[in-house]
Amino acid sequence: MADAIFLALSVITIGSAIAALELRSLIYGSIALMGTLGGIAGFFFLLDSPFVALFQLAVYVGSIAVLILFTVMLVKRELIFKKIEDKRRKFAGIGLMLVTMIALGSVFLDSGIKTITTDEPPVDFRDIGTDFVTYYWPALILMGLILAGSVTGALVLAKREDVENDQRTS
Amino acid sequence: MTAELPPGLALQKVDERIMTLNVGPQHPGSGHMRIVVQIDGDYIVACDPDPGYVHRGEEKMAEYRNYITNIPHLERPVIHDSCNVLYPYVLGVEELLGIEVPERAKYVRVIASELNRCIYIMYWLAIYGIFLGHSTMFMWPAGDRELLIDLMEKMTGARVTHAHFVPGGVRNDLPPNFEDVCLRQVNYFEKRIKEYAAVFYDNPILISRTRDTGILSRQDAIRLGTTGSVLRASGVDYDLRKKEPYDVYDELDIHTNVMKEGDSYARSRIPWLDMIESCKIIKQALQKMPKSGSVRVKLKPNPKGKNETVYKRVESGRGSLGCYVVSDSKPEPYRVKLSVPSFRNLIALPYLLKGEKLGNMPSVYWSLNYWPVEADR
Amino acid sequence: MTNELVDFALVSVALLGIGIYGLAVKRNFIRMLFAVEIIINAANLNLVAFGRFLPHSGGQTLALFSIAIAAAEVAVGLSLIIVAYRMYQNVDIADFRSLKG
Amino acid sequence: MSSDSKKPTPKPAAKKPQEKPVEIPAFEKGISDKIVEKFGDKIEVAFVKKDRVRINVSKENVHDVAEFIRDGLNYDHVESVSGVDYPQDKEIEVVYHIGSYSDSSLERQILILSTRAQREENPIPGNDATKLPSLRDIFYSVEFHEREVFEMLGVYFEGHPDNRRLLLPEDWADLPPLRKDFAIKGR
Amino acid sequence: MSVIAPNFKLSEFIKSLLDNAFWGVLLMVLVGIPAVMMVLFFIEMPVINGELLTPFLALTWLADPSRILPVVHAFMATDMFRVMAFPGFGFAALLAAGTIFVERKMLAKLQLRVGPFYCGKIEGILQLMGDGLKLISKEIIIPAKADKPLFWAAPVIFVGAAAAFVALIPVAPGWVVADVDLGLLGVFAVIGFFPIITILSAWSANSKFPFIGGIRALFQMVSFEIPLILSLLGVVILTGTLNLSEIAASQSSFPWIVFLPIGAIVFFITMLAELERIPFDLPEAESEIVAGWLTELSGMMYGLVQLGTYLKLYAFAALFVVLFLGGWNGPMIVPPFPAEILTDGIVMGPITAKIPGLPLFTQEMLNGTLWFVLKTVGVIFFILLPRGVFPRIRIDMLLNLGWTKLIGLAFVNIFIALGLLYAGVLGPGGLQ
Amino acid sequence: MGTATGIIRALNSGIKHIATKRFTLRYPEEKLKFVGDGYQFDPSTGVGIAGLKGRHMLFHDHCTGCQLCSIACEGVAEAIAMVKVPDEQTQNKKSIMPQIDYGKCVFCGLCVDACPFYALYMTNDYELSSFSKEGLIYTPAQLQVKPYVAQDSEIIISDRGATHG
Repeated sequence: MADAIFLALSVITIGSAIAALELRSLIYGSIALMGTLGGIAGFFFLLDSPFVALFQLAVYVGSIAVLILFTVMLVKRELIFKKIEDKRRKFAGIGLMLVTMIALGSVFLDSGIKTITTDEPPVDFRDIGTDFVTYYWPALILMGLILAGSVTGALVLAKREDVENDQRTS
Repeated sequence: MTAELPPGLALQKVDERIMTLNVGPQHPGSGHMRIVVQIDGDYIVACDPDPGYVHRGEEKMAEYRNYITNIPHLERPVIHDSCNVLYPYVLGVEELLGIEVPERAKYVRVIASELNRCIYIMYWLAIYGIFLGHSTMFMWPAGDRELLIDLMEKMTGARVTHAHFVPGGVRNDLPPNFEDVCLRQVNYFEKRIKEYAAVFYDNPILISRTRDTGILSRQDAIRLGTTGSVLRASGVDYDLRKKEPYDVYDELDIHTNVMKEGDSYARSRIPWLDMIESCKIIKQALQKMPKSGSVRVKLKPNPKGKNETVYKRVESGRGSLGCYVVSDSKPEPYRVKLSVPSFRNLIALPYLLKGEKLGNMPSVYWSLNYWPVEADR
Repeated sequence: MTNELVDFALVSVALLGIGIYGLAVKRNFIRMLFAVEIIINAANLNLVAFGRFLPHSGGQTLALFSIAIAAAEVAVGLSLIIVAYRMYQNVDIADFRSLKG
Repeated sequence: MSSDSKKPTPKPAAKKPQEKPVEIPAFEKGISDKIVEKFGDKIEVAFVKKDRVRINVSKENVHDVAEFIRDGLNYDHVESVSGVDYPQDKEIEVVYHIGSYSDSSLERQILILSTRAQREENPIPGNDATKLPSLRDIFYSVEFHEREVFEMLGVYFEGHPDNRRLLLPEDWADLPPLRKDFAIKGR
Repeated sequence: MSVIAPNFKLSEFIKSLLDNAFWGVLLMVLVGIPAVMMVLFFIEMPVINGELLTPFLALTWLADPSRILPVVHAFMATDMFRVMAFPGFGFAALLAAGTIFVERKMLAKLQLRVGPFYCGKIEGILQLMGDGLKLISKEIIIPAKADKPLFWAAPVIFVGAAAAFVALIPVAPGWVVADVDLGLLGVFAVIGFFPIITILSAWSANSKFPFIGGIRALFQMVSFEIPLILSLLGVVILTGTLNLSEIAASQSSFPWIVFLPIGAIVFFITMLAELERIPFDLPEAESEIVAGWLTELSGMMYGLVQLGTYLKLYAFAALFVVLFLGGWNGPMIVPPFPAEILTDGIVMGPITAKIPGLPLFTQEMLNGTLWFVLKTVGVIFFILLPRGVFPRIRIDMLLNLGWTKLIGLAFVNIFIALGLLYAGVLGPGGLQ
Repeated sequence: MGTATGIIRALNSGIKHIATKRFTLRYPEEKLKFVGDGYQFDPSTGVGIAGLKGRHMLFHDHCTGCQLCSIACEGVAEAIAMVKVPDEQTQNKKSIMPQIDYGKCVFCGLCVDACPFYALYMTNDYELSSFSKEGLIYTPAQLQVKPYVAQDSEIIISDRGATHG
């Protein structure tokens, strides 16, 4: 049963990843990106890590997708539907993609991981919490600082010099 | 002005960031007018009021009818305040025709006028409530208004367009037992409107929403020639019932409500205080009124006015309402001009809205005590 | 677990390839951000998959870190896009040449 | 240009003070005296009644007189601007009702300032000789009133910053409707 | 050109009825019954009383009331029943419909008017049905330049997301559609979907007022998600679990509102904002931006959004009950069932009535459901009440409230929870 | 905390009003009571006595066909037309009487004021709707009928609020 779900998820994920890059409308591209992110969350469920999966949903779909949609909607309407690319670069890109995929894929298939399966019980999400506050606590604090800094930086960057209040007529 | 484009059609070129919103005429927050609002983000950068959707040419119509038949249509601009709209015209015609009004009729006029003021303000308050998203404040005034409409119906026979004032007095006498019914209902009405404080006027959300928005300073209120509650909210103590008493207002004890702030909250609170004041005036007038006597001087058919001009004004529900009548010794007036308070207050709208947030637009707009139909006439 | 590790690894390779293609070909700033997101997610998938099959809690922990950092990266990237868009009224990176230097 | 204070027949209140020797209120008389003292025969006091003083001015002087009314007499706002059409005189009268909020002695007073503009038979609003100086720079509150007079009677106010239509529809192509030769249908 | 309704003719009316009946029977015989049989052929039919339930058998049993009972039993044990009927969609929709009715009548009472009165004879209880019929029969108008797929999809996805939210709510012990170990995190994930649906719907209408409304909804939802999540952390700290059923079960002696009143208040306010209820109904502020992001929706699309909104309202109220008010916990008020009722049925003289559902509905479950519904209705009352009392607030005041005051209060709440935990008063698993 | 007390006061006021009586006139079932049966004219003072300005009532034995009501209406609504009536009246030589079009009438009552012979009154019959425009035109014969309207509801004010009873 898991195989069918796995196949469906891979098709959704990869298909919507391609769609996200190739669809003409940026809005639909963003929606397809949400599909990719949701598909990845599905993979996480398959991998018995629901905590990461729900976190992925909450963070990516709940906030990042909103941010992206919001930015896209700020852009002029004709730019949303404009597709900018040139042919030669496209062929080069496809070549690069194929090279990467074939090389890495063959390495994976050739290596020993092909046979790895496991019957061990999945990691409990409480262990992750314990990890966070014991072993990784400096990293956690650092991450918090980075998040705060980046959000502040983003706000400072995106803040526009407001319309000065020369409102009142004289 | 360019000769090619008719005035009013010239389009301004605007920044791309600026979005033009047509608030009205089919918009829940505009009334019978259009406000062209240009917003930058959430801030209004420019505002152009465009009245005229309900222009009926009352002034032109008045030139074709004689002094008496002008009455039913001249009260149409504000049907909720119809007695007060008619009042200056009637006073002016009385001066032109040289009529002295009986004492009882003057009191009846004052009672009718104050009742009508309350009816108008209740309607205004209902719409102000719904503009602020307060549905209860729509329903309560709309319901309690019924008490006074019932009184007016007993008094004049009609619910809104009374056609009650005529040159020479009022149309008909008070019905028997009216004083008791009026006192009872006005007392209950006063108790009801004092209950609005807890839900509406002392509500912290309303206060924080309307305080310090759309501030009209004292100098500006005078300079822009605003009137009525807008003027009194800016700290100018000016009420025609006190300053230029007509009929019997000089015999009544009237207190003028003045607030210093000049913001939307003050502008919206003043009419409510006025209503409480009106209730007191009605009670006083009921007490002082002669218990019997004539209420109307019989006129000749088709009276002709003196060759004169008169300008009379009264304090209506929205402010000073003037009527300029030019007579040329014919049965019809040569020209009737209504100087209506809504039109005079409208000038403050673009001034107040500039730099305001879009969310403040309805509250500032409606706090001007503005009635679009009256401004269009 | 009926699925094998290599399946997940292959999916992640495919996503990585698509992301690289997008980065190489697209000139629209926002689309390039999409491509970066896809690559980051491919990496996350690998992290969790290997963590599941070892099994070790470190995989999920690292994935969580990565997701959080990605959120920060997207926020900064989008604000950069907004700034650049405001300056050039375009999303084509070819127009952003004068940013160089 | 025939709009000097030589008023033809239907000038209503001109003979009123003479025919009825009622006592002229002192305070109002003081106001009119001040204006007469300042401008002499450039103006004409049409009547002085209780609370109302009416002054007729030619259109060349209306700006100066209005300025004096604001600065010298403490009137501060215009309540109403009415246009009256007199086709038989070929003139359009524009009447300003000026009041005061800030001076407590003037609160019940209305100063009526009237001026006359030349009237044309075939008006092209804004482009013909029917023009008056705008008082908007003196009394800000005339802004919408003058716009209304412009569309209703075709009197163009020179110096008004925003002389657009206000009430009438944008595609109104008939006569200005408050002129006497614009007749209501069926009447 | 206006169309005047033609005069009514009885003969044409009867003819149209006959036509409809003819085509209906024809289509059912030619298409409907074969399709049903084909579908039934592929479905795994349950074994009842040792007999495989074939379509033929099922149809025979449908005609025999005494044999339906096992079918009902079998159906009530399925997941389908849970999703569609009891803790899931049907139950929530019923409560949502009740909410709409109560809202109308209560508001009418508060505003000194009558409210729905004539439809349904008794105080207008059928008004909602009438409104639904009206919405269904209305034409769906789509703006000419709208983005059609998104415009169509948004209301449906909105209802779907609301239903997913409902699925996470435990109603009685063991009665929950999706008993996820990380239920609360799931709630956060689901809540995150609503702003996206809103902004997509608003953008796709290609009109100014919906877009402004959508942007406002986005601001409001995103900025209030943070205090929402933070205010719930206190409960999570004290219970030590994210499973909603466990959180509800942990409050058997004290509801958490006793210890975390600040968290409850913050959650209640953020809940109002997430639900776009007055005083936070800025996205639909009709006096400023006609109807916000709902401006261009018409007919049943609007109806679907309203359905989703009220489902969401129920779900949030239920979440408040589960987290702060003790969920289904309460004194036993349902009398226990004697054993013979389950086996023999109720004997009333000569008549014996067998209640089909009873073996499934235990006493605990009925009692829990009763308490849950009572508490939820109470919370819904307090959600509805501000609509009659408060005006709408402004967007900058709203954002200010969310980002400064509520987040600060939520942190205070977290520190209270931590203090209780470290002082040893309370700990994971409830009162110790 | 002024804000908190204000909010609690508002909520309290709202909850209190749930127990207040409803103030709604359920119109087709209840009808508000009015003074008298219409607008009566007092010949001695020339002043109307209050009543409702509803549809008119014409006294055929008073009407002289002088057309004053029609002239009064000319500037207002032009709703009154003088029509021939078949019955012979001594005071009405021309046999013309007013016919009123309620599609145009604005119920101002000027015609009642204008009538020097007190033949035209207004009554409290305000339910004048009709399915056709012709149905709104009332002939002198129709105007003669004295209306009967069941109006009995009055505003009752008690401690728990006002109602229509």
